[in-house]
Amino acid sequence: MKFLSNGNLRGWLESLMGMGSLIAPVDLEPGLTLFSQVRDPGEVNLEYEITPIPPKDLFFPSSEALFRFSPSRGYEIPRIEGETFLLGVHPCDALGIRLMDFPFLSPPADPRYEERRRRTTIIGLGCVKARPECFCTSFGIGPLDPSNADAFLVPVPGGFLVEAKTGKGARALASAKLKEASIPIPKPPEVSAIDVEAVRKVALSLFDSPYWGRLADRCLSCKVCAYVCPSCYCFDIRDYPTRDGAERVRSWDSCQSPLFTRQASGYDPRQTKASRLRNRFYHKFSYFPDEFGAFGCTGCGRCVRYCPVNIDIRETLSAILRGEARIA
Amino acid sequence: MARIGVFICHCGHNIAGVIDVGRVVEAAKRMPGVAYAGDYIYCCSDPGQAFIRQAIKENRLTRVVVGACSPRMHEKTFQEVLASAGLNPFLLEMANLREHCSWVHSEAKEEATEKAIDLIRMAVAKASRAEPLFAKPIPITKRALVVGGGIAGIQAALDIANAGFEVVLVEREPTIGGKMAKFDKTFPTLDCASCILTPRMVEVAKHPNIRLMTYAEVEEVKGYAGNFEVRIRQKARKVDHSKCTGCGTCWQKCPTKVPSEFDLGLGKRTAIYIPFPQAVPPKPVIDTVNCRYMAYLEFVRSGREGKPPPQCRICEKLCPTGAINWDEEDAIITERFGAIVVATGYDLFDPSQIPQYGYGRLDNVITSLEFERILNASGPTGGRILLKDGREPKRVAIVHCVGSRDLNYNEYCSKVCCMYSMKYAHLIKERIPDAEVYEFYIDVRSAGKGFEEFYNRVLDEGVRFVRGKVAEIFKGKDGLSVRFEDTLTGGRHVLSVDMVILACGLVPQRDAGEVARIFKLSRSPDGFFLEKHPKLDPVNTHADGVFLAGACIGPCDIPDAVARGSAAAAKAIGLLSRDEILSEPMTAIVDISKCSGCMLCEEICPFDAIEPQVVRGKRVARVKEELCKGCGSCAAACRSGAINLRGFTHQQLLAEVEAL
Amino acid sequence: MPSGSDPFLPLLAEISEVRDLTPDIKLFKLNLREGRIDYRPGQFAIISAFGVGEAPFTFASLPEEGLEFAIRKMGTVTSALHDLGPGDLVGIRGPYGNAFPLEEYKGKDIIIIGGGIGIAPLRPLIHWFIKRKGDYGDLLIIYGARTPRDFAFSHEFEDWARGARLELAIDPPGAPEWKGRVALVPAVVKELKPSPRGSIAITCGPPIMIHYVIQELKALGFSPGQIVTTLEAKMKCGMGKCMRCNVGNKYVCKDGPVFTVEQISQLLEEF
Amino acid sequence: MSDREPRVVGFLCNWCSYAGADLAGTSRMQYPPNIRIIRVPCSGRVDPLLVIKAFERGADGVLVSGCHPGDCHYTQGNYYARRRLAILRDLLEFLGIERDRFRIEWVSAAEGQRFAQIVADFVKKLKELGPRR
Amino acid sequence: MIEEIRAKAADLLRSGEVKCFIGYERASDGLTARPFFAYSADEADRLIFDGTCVHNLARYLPDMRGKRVGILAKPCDSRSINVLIREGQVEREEVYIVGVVCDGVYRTTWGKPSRELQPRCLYCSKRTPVVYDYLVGQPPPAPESQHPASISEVEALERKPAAERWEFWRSHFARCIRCNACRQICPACYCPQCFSDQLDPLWTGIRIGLPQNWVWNVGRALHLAGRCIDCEECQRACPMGIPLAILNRKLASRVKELFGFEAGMDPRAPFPFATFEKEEEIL
Repeated sequence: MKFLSNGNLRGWLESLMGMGSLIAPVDLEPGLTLFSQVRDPGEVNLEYEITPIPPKDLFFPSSEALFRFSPSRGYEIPRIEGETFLLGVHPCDALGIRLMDFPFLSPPADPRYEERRRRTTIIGLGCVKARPECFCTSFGIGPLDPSNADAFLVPVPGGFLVEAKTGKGARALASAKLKEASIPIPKPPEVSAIDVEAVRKVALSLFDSPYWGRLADRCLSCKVCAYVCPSCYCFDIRDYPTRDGAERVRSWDSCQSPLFTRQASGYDPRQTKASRLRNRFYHKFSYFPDEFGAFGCTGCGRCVRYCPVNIDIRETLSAILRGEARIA
Repeated sequence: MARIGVFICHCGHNIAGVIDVGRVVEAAKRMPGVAYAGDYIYCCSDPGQAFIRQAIKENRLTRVVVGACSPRMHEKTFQEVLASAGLNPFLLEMANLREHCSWVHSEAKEEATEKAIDLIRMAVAKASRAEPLFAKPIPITKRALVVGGGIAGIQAALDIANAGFEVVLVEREPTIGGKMAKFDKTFPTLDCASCILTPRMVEVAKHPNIRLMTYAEVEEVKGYAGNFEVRIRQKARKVDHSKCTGCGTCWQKCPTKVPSEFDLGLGKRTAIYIPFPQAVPPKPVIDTVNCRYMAYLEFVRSGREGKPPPQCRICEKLCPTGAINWDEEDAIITERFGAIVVATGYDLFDPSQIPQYGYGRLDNVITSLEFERILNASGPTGGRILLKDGREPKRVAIVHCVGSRDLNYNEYCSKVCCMYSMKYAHLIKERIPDAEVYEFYIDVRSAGKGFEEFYNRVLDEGVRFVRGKVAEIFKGKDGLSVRFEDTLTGGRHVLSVDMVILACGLVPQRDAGEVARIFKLSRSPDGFFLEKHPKLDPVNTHADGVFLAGACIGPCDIPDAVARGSAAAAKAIGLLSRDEILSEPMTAIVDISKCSGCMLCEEICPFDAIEPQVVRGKRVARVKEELCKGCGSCAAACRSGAINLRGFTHQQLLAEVEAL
Repeated sequence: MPSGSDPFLPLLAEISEVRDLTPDIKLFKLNLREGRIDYRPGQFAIISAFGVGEAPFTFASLPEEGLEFAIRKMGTVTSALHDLGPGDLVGIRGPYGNAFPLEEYKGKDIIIIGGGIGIAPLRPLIHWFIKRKGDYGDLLIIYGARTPRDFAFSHEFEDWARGARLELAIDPPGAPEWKGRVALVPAVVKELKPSPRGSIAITCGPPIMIHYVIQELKALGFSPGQIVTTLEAKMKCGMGKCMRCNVGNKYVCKDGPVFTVEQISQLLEEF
Repeated sequence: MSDREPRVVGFLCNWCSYAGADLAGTSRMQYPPNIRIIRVPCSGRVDPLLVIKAFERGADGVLVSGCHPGDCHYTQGNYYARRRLAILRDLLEFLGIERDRFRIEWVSAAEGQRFAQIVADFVKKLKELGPRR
Repeated sequence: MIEEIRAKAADLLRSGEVKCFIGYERASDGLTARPFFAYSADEADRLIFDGTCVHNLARYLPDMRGKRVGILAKPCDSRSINVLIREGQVEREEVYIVGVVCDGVYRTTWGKPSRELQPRCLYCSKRTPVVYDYLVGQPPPAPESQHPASISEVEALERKPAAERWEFWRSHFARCIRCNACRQICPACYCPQCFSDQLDPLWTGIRIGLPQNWVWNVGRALHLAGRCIDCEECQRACPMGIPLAILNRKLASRVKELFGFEAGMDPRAPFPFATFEKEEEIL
């Protein structure tokens, strides 16, 4: 591991900005940090706690035009250009991007996602503090886990310990003024883990438990949990008419929305809040693992933190483990 | 994704002289959904219509946009073209390239052409979202209600009844006859008013198709053209008219005398009374306020102390048929009608509003209607023209335009005052040959059959016409003094007279506002009821199925009132002759899957056309299409867009906005 | 088609023919402008009305018959499609989903049970079985609609009746001109009592009809493996990516839409 | 229209204001060509969302015009419109759309001259305000 | 206070008068509160009430239609209940309202409680619920307002030039992710299908970003005019920190100025947009 001093950070960021666009945590309002295009390296906040939106929208934008079509000109497909450096990604969010790869890159791959992914270098950032909602260690990662990033930074006094994990990462670090590290890797903060494998084993037996109905009582059917989730990827596709044709748009959607599965006939197989809430949970802890061999959750805790009515996914996991969900 | 045809009309040079039609056509061809675009010199002409029809067929068009004049001009024309080509007429959209573009931007041809392209694009967008609309047939109730038993209402009732339809004639006074029954003679023919009116009144009473409801008032009207549901209050008469023979014993013997409304307080009537000898029905009512026995009952009921009034009950004792019924109360009757004629008449302008004329303060300053009673043989003076002290007047001033043609009161001309004033002059001259009569006028308006001739006749009779407004009437040394300005000679003068007749204008009935509310009528700024169109639809109203007759529309004379009565009757007969009517196709419609049942629409609807219903356990709104007039206030108020307006849907209007 | 690599890009197709099947169902025949679509009965495609959107439709034809879809006017996309006519352009991508395992059915008696627009995915099967009569046992077709006018493909009934036993029923009653059976489809199944021995029952229709048809078939002794249906679900991508059509861990668009009742009974949720 | 010319959307009720605009036409009164008129049955039909959409689509100004209060063809539609649009205008102003960009006018079928004048004034005012951001 | 609420809820549940009692319990952080649905007298023991009980529970009543439920109502919640009754979304007889006298609630986010009052409580004029069947706590003497009413954030924004206001809202709305939390948590948002979810007509459609977000947020605010009771839940629920309450408050104050109407105070008062005065100077 090498050392990047705080003093040399700016120069490195400037050189990254010279190579492409730099996306990093930026404070937009007091208490609100978001991954944003950096205009001045001084904006970058690498001590940020959390962003409400994970960096998934860099690859899977909240909205994008799939194509435009007109009978006279045929298809026009928006081009994806340039190179992007995504800096300051915590291990949970780096895992989130890895999880997103499963649906979008498995055949038939989504060429937009693939192209953006190819053009982006992910520079991870270790967590020196844990938040009360963190449970990333449940998913085989930890606060200082560099996996799923091309390069990784660990904050230490005076700067960062720096490591390239891939060729892309090495290229991004090439312009950084690095010193040999004499500082040991700090001890990661405590993050409690939940035995999600054990949950997965028993979960399906609780499919018809009244627990889901009780939990759903207070659910609002908003889409906060899905939109702040690094691994939720439901989407919708619709056309917008243009002057001489159509633009087909893909946008984020969520299985929590009351209209999500409603058919044109009015029939809706997931009419109740409980069935929708249950679907989200099982998708993450049963269906997604069945399909892709990994849990659809990173333990970032965003859904816990941002749910307006405190539907805490960890409580559900514990309830299943403790068998409470069976009776509740 | 309809197949839209666009037709641009040159309108000769009107459009093509400003707008580059060729460019508009080319632009239209590139608009989404447009399968055909072409132009024609006059689209509304027969060959133009044929051209459109042919293009519809050849190009299998499913929607049509015509860029031409205002839809208010030719929408119907082109709708019929669509219908004749087998398309629903509501699949037409017009772009107003003439009134809203070429005519108003004739100096900016380039911009006008660009604007025309935009207007076509908006119309194309709207047309692409147009849906076929259909009018629904609604069966009708073949009965008519006529409200008001004056000459207009009488005429309307008779005409409708003679056409074979059942009529209910509602009159709030105890008799029909209205104002005309109070008149002595009619101008200019000098017929005796009652002589010509009474047979008509009797005819009404006897007509097998007419049910007369006097002393009754309409309280509520629900429903819609073809199917009104009307609540009528029959006021308590305390006399059982089915038993009463109208023998007259009761009103001859009744000891209570009170001022007669019919004689405008100049004469007296009894507490049990008929308003005048020729009243129809010729059966009395009891005035419960002034009847002694009613006063006695009221005293007993109130539990007050002291000596009760006498019980009287003379009428009851004398009535040979036992028709007096003290227990009778107001009765509410609900009836269904297909058509309604409103003939509620007018009021006389109240001249006490003009204090300088001294009406109510000075003796022998009287209104025209009071003078009619004085002239009338059955009136308070037995037809003799007398001053308050019983003398005959020798000098009489008639003041025209009292409350009319006066910006302080009513700007309009009351139309009849000139003529009746001259009628008065003639009658005064006839009955008091040596009397001097002065007519103070602004202009003499004598347009009408035989009117000018009558004016000349009165001039020949020596009536003095003074052009000028009367400034003041005051008590002079000897009788009354009239201060006036003679605008022909320019001088200010004072004239001594014995009597002043104020030729009062005609104003809406005092309760016209309430009547308008009940029948959902509009009123013009002068307060009279508003016709659907003052020229072309003078007896229809915006409330479909409600027609107007007589002076409730505005001042008119007797022949006008009769003509209006017949006209309204013709409209009502026209409606009742049909087995069904077609509903308005552009009505509101509820998508119950989007409706939250908040019923904001119900609160807003000006026509009570929305009501709640329960569908699969859920409360949602329902539009009563027969009542909906298609204003769309509900659609604009509905947050979830569950209510839409056919013909102007959210989709269509938004498409127009988006096309900008 | 710019490149074959973008699974979201529909192929362009022209409507070559539109036929009114019922007051609200039309049959569309498409001609691809480019590329090809090789499908099997049971599969579906996603059709675009450009400017309005996409919706999934099962092929209503056999591959050798071209590309035909029976579309009922239901929502915005189907309404837009109903406005189109010959020569108009649509987009089509697919085929998606599994198909009926027709080889497995060889030698068996076939019972086809359809309701309303649910006949659309069954029509290619009817054509298939009639054409290959020798390979299969008896063919019984039970088809129900609300009114006589609501039978799609009534112009083919004569052909069907020549190759199969065709039993029609309407419900509710109230069509005086209708001389046939007035009954709900499950009641017809109950009445006709098809034998489960060596049979396969294939049903499609409104969810509530399928539910009761399955009940009746089971009562007649059909095993869940002998009953086949196609599931309907709201779909957007057709590729198992948008997460809309899953029933438990199965995607109707990838793993279905054709399922045996045995497979469905292992699914977790209502569908 | 060039980019600098203000774009105006006018929602006109069929019975009074649209007829007023027709009269302006029949009387050959000239006014700036910046306005695009959308015919509605009544000013009460104007869903505030339509006005919002018009601004979203880049209108520099929006005019809603109906019958004078008391003269509504449907007796009450313009009274409801007045309340709805009043609050909408306050909201838009608060959102940074200048008050002068949203005009609510009562124009009768006889007021062709007035209609032309209103459009002319409106366009002039919008030119002073400059294009919307 | 908490004991009284628990006892009352337990009574109602035990007697069968209600099937469910909607109140608050401690959230999973052990510090803040969350809505709680008690179905038995035993469960009533989990009920709490304090300054962390920010949620407007009236939001849940339309979900419960057809069932008799009990609900704990702060003054603001009680105004929402009135709005829902007025708009036919709640049957008064179906709801047993346990009103609670309120001293204001705190700005809390999960895991981060505070003792700072929410801005809405500074503007609130009611400490006693406007409708209830049973009242917990002592009603304070009139006037109830504990803080001088002011709408300072609104006024501050009003004083800025239009261009700055435009930029202010544009930057906020640009961030909106259309998660619909503001709408789903709002007790006045109960439409079966929101205009913004409709695809025909396409008011906003599915696209997330300006200008669709602008239409959504403006439309949302407008639909709340005369109906918002300023519970500020939309703003609290917004993960992107958009100051929605300012917008609502601005409209509420205008509705009061123009029409003298305050939402939820009187379920019988005519809704200001469903009535009119023939002569009124409001434009």
